[in-house]
Amino acid sequence: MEILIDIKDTITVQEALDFIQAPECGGEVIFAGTVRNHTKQRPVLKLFYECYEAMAISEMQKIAAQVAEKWAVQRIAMLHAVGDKYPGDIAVVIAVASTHRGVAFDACEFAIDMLKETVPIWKKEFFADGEIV
Amino acid sequence: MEILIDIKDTITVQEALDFIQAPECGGEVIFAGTVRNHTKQRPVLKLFYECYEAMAISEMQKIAAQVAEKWAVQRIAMLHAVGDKYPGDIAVVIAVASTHRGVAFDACEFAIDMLKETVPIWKKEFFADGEIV
Amino acid sequence: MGILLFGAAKDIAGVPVLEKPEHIRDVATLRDWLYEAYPSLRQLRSVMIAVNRAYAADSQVISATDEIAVIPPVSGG
Amino acid sequence: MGILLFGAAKDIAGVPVLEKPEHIRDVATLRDWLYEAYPSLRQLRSVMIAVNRAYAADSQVISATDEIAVIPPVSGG
Repeated sequence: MEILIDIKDTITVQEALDFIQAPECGGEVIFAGTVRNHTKQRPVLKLFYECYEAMAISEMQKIAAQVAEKWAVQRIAMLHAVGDKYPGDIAVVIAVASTHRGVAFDACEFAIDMLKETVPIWKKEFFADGEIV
Repeated sequence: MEILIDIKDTITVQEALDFIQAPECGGEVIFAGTVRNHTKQRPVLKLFYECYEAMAISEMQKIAAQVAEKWAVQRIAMLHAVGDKYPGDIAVVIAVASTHRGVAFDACEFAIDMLKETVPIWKKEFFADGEIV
Repeated sequence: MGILLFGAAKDIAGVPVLEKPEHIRDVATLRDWLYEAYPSLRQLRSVMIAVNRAYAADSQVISATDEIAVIPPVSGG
Repeated sequence: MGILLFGAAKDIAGVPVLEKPEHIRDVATLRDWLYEAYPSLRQLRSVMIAVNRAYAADSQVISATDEIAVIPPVSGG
């Protein structure tokens, strides 16, 4: 399995797609998490993401290794943005390519679920009313 | 729910993504089906897709309506390519945006599964050994 | 109106459109007539009939102005 | 080496790095000491300790050269 893992200021769906597309695969599933303009109906101005980068990369590698163990996935890209992010900005992209689409869906959902549980990245929410959580 | 449905010579993931991205959504799931360079280990030169366009559009609209009924999805794009397609080319894109990622995964997988069952589009496979199926 | 043919059904018939015989009044009769005229259609996993761009049950009545299509197993995506 | 703090743990301590007291020899002792020094940490849903960039169990021994980090509930994605 080919793996691309990156944490940086700006990420795009396109770079993940460019990495996973290969003529031997037939199904690509991509999850893109974007910054919402609200959280539980409260307007959000921006998010700030920080991370423990060395460990975050390591945890993302562990997730990719689990994906490789569980499913017949040919390629996976896991990208996370850091810094100030505004509504509509992309915060995370997981892209998986497999010969079988069901596998690609399962692996992609597993990877984003795991990322949200284990990868040491934190966001602060800056609400329109001035609160920061 | 906002719906984009299109059948044309060339489709891109980007146009689907551009349509579904909205600051009120947080999770986007995209399925891209690309032409494989083999089918059951036999090398494939190209595919040719034809469709019964008016009915195909109508069946895609029915799938979108079922998605809207079953899940809290804000936006969906369903694109299918027709004509000659070569290994690596994109044949189909389904993109779904929702506030909740689990919903987006379920709805996207449902939509591609249904498309493959009900939408009147046919492919011919041109194998490297000269056979056309 | 004629009967539109697609995919493998078009290849078997050798033409993209067939004339609809006068006596055909419902989907079941149409399918019987197709199988009689083009026995190779029986080799297909399924032959669905669409009336006015929607899948039709065998009992559906066909009128002269309906748009009829023969839908072999689809293979999009 | 010091103890790295992130997210809410950093906000509670008010600093990104703490000095590690000599007597701390394992993860359980470290967590007890942190809760004592910064009682507000108890308000967090969880406080995980990472040793050399991997989540560590309470029983894990800490040596002087280990990279230690305090991991409050993560919220990436």
